[in-house]
Amino acid sequence: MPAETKKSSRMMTKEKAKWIYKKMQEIRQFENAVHDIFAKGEIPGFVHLYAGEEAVAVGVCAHLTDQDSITSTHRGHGHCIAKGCDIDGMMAEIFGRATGLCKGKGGSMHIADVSKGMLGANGIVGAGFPLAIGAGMTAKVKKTDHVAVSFFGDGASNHGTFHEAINMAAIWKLPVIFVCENNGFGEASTFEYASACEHVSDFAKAYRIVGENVDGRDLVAVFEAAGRAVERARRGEGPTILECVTYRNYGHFEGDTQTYKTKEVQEQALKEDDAILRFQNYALENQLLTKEELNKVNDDVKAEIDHAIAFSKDSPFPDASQLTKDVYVSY
Amino acid sequence: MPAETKKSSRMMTKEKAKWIYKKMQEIRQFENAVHDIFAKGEIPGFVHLYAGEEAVAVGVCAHLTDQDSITSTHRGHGHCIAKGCDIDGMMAEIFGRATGLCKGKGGSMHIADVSKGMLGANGIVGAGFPLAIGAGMTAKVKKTDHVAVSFFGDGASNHGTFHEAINMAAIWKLPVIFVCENNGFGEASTFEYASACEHVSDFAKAYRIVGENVDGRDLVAVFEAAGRAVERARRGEGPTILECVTYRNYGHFEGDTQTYKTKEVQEQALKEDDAILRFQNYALENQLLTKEELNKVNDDVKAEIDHAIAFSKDSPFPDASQLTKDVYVSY
Amino acid sequence: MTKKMSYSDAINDAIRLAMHKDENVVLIGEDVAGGAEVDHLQDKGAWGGVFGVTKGMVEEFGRNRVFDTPIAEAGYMGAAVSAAATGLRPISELMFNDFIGSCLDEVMNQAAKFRYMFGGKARVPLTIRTIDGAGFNAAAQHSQSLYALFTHIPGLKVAVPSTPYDMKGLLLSAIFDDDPVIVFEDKTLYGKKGEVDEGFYTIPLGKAEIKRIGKDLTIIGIGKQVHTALKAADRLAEKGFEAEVIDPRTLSPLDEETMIHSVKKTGRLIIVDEAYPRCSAATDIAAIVGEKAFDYLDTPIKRVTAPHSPVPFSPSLEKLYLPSPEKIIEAFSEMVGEKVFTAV
Amino acid sequence: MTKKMSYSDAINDAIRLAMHKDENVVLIGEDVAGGAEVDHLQDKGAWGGVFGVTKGMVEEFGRNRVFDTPIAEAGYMGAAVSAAATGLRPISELMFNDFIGSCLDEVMNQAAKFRYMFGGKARVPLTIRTIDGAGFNAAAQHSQSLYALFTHIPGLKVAVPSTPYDMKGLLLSAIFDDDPVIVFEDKTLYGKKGEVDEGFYTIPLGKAEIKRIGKDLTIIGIGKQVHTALKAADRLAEKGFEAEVIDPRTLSPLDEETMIHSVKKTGRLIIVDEAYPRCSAATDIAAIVGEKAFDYLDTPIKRVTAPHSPVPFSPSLEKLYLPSPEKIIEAFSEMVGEKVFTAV
Ligand SMILES: Cc1ncc(C[n+]2csc(CCOP(=O)(O)OP(=O)(O)O)c2C)c(N)n1
Ligand SMILES: Cc1ncc(C[n+]2csc(CCOP(=O)(O)OP(=O)(O)O)c2C)c(N)n1
Ligand SMILES: [Mg+2]
Ligand SMILES: [Mg+2]
Repeated sequence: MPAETKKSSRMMTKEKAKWIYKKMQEIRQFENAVHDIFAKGEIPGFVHLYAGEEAVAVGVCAHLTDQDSITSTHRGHGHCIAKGCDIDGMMAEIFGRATGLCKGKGGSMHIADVSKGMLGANGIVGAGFPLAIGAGMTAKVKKTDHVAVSFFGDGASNHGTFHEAINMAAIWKLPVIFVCENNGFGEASTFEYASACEHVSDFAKAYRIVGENVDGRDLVAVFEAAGRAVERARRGEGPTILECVTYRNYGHFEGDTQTYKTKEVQEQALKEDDAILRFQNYALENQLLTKEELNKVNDDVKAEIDHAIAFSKDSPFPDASQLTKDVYVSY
Repeated sequence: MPAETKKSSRMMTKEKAKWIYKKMQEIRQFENAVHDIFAKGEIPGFVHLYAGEEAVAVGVCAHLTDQDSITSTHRGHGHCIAKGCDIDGMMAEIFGRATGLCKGKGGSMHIADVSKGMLGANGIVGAGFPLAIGAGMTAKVKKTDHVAVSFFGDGASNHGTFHEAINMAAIWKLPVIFVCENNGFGEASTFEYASACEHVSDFAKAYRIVGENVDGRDLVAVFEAAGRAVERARRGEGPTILECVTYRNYGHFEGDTQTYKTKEVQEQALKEDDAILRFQNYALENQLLTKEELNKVNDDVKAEIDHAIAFSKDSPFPDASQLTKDVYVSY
Repeated sequence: MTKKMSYSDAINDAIRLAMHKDENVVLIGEDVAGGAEVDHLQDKGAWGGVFGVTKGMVEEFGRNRVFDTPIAEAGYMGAAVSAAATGLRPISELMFNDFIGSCLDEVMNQAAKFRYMFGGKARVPLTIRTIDGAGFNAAAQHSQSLYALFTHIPGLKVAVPSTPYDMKGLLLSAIFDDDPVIVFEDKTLYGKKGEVDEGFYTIPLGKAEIKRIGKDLTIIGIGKQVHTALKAADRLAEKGFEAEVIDPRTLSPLDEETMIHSVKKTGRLIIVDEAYPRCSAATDIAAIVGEKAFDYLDTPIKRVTAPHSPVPFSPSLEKLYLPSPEKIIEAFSEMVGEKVFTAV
Repeated sequence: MTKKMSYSDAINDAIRLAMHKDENVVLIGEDVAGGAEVDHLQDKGAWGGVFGVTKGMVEEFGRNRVFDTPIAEAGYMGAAVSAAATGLRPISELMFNDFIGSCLDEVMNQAAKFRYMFGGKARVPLTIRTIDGAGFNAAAQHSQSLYALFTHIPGLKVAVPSTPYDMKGLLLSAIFDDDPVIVFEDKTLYGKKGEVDEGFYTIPLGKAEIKRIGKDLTIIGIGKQVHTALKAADRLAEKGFEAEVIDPRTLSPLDEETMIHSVKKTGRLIIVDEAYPRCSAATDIAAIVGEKAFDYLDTPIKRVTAPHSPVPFSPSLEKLYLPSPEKIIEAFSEMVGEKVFTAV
């Protein structure tokens, strides 16, 4: 989607709806595929899947251009896709291949594409907040209207960097949006246990900035709230905390049996509450997309993901010369 | 003052008023003396003086026993005195002598007396918050009714550890009181500039704990609010943020010319707003102390401080054997 | 009585024994139990740590001694420091040693310095358990071996156990030591099994162990690299060279004597360390032994370490990144001036 | 054209030149200006840093390029990292290197690893200025010299300038380098004066300097200990021994060649480092030179360092804590097997 379309309008046009639906499908199918392949033992390392939370990344990134920055988390695949990272390159990265977005050196937890404004998945909880501030400072110093979004989990909001960053964004009126993906858990600990606050967005009041709490599986709610936040940021009105209540379909990492969730909760989430299902219904009801269009997207995406997998498997592993390359620019 | 008196009552008795006035005088005269001696070049290192903020340390510590813990800051002399540290030992420590509370190894920024529940002045801004939590955990695990107080500055409230600690105290209902000494400045930066919040105590609401903001130069206001907070903590009702708005009489450190304050503000503070003056008036008006009693305290304290200085100057510096002692308990 | 158990079970065993022995021992960390306040998990944990190492502690000791913390390393580590200073004997888990960036102050400026700064009038009986090591394809932020950073800092003790037996004994020493000790658990060793004494025993902090006796070469391995050293020694033996393999077991304090004694005998030293090569345990030991056994060294001390580079994700690169028996043999070949093995 | 200026003025000069040269250079740190939003200080700073080193920058470049930050090291350091990755060239001040405990993650896991983890597709042109050094009676939490921690970490560069001339040239190199560089400013050197070239010049990162030529002994001094080494060399000269004094100037990259070359000539090496002794720059250099100049060494390499202890507050102890010419001479006496001087 052209940059100007994204930037100039908060309207849910047909074109935007199609882009949104495609991105959501890409994320879902990408993650489902990774889940299956990981189970077969073909993917190395730790993998944290984003399936279930698509509406957040997509609803927010629908307002961003390549010049806008995002910071991400250990659960970063969804943010990458929504921000426009190449899917072949992402999959190959997760497979540890030389053709990966990071030449296989980063892996799932470190996929990045700075040229797309995607400043990296991050293995360190809480690391993304200050990084978003830096992108906001660049915008401020250079007097552009670029914004920065920090995606983070409910668990991460207990890390001190959350507050350090919000405060800096607030005092300097930086164009930063703090998007909380509150999936109710940080690993095996519930939000209710680990966080004293009722809502993560409640902190906005103390910092005298705007805070919103929305249903994070309602694409439209996220899209609209994010649109308002991005507009305020571009106008120089400072940061926003946007909390999106959502659900992760899989375990914390691949291999987690989720004994801390009940069966009922798990089943319910995968049915009527599902973000993609709900957006399909919305798009159909509002005549933004037809059943055929939806099906075509599904099929196109399937082909895309299949391609990414084949591409990855066919790709070579990085060779020895790469081991000590890229440690420094200069030598 | 006997432990039970402190613990059992929030009443401002004559006995308590006398203890309070004496501690306030001790702090003021101690700091004024250090200021003068530092100017003569007789004290090594960095020194941060507490003069002007006496009502906070004293108003809070009036409710604490030796079994209760406090954590302090770089500006720690006042907390030490209020918590009952030996004044000769403190002064000798600041002079770097072997007779110092820490054998001269710690200095102004690290005076401590764990036996009095004084867990150390601290050269690291923000370090005290988590330390207070630890003392609170000990109380919780051992099921005592001891409390822990974390004294901190307005500047420190922008450090991430503030939030990490409050959240932990809140979810575990720990007996911890966060006492902000808001003197309007962190070094040469104003609170208004560096902090997005209006009041530091505003965060209490988001954490669903009690927050109060009081005039920190009004001893009685501090004393009463702290009494409530300590009682709640002892009853197992969790943490409090108590913000005390105050003023530091001297620069950030000795040598700071305070160009960031106007003359008017400085003069005003030292006159009618002064905490000691105000408590004198209060004590006289309420017939808690007579003029003669006040004068006697002043004189007694002067003798005490003179003694501490003489004691320090007469004390030897630590000898070479101390250099590598106390690195470990075991060897 | 001994029993075969895994490195991970040895840790679990040590913690359980310690918590039985002293009610002041408490566990603190992220999901060390898991599932706090989840209805059906009140009296049991969901995870027992991210690798299940502390499984069963909640069941046995309850949630008043097993604290699941928020994701706030500075917060809970600082809390552990002063809990230790005020009467508990906490075991604080830093899930991965790579996360020390969030709480170095609490370890370096508080735990390590309290006693000295306070003139000997405080003690901080804190144990930090943390996971290190590459070889798990966990990439640059979850694969580091950062024990050198801690060894640098006076006031801390540093243990790097390589076997289940050593782990249990060193961890128990750490827990009952009155100084702060950090114990490194190599994630790739968790499943490794070995004979472990049942019941309570300790291994002194500061005592190396000779894991293999030899006369031609000394190999010092750090943590899991002891095993790489032993493999190399086996292969050297096939060619008639007997390598002595030493496991320092703790880096701080460091048992210089055992190492120097060995080198005086063999005249040759290779140090195997998977950590970064600069200002490392490997250079540290090389400097110390190089000074004190100077007259006995036939050849320069060699170090087989990671390159000066972050840990790569891809399995193909991570394999090249780590020390290997081949690299050790290669170093030895250089020392003796002949190709003992054709490089594999 | 040269000019006599202090170490502190050399820093100020370098920053001013850099900010003139490139409008992407910004200053970030606590009170690097001071007095932000105070009415009468809008266009000028209150402090210019805690030692006045960055005085005048606000006046010249305005508050949109000089950021006074809240006391939030992780926050502003992380911001500086990504400001660098997104187009600025920030100079971020960590007031005292001892505060790294609050922001190690941003330096170690973010700044240092971005480029590698992202497959070479990012650059982080960040300069961190920080203050180290004992001798100021600033006690255990404000007197450390922690450059070893940073030298350990691949992806960072580490400079330890010892003179005003070196400071200016190295700092300018750091600022315009496309990798993260940390520059250590010894607080006791701020007032020290020396000749400095006017105008813009750089000193390459990774190039040592021979500060004194000699043939009997090589002394490598780290940071301000170069001066201790020079003093010792003067006194040795009185007794007829000519010491060569080398200042590595950067610890990462390290100019091994210059050091090894010198030792090959002199056959003796003393390393003087006021930092903690374990896993330090001193042991690092000893290990490297010990390996590569093995055949040329007449005696074991000696290290003159701090003891394995926090920095004491009391002046009487701090004096004993630091390296001194006497200690260097003592070490040399041991090397040559005679008391060259009676210990002072
Ligand atoms: C500093 C740090 N501490 C702990 C971890 C381990 N860890 C990885 S993900 C995670 C939970 C994060 O929870 P949340 O922020 O809610 O994100 P979610 O996984 O739910 O998306 C934890 C504790 C880490 N990677 N970094
Ligand atoms: C982690 C850390 N950052 C910065 C400093 C330097 N510093 C010492 S005191 C201070 C200001 C503290 O302000 P505040 O908390 O308001 O306390 P006050 O000095 O006003 O009592 C700063 C920035 C420090 N000691 N530690
Ligand atoms: Mg979550
Ligand atoms: Mg203040």
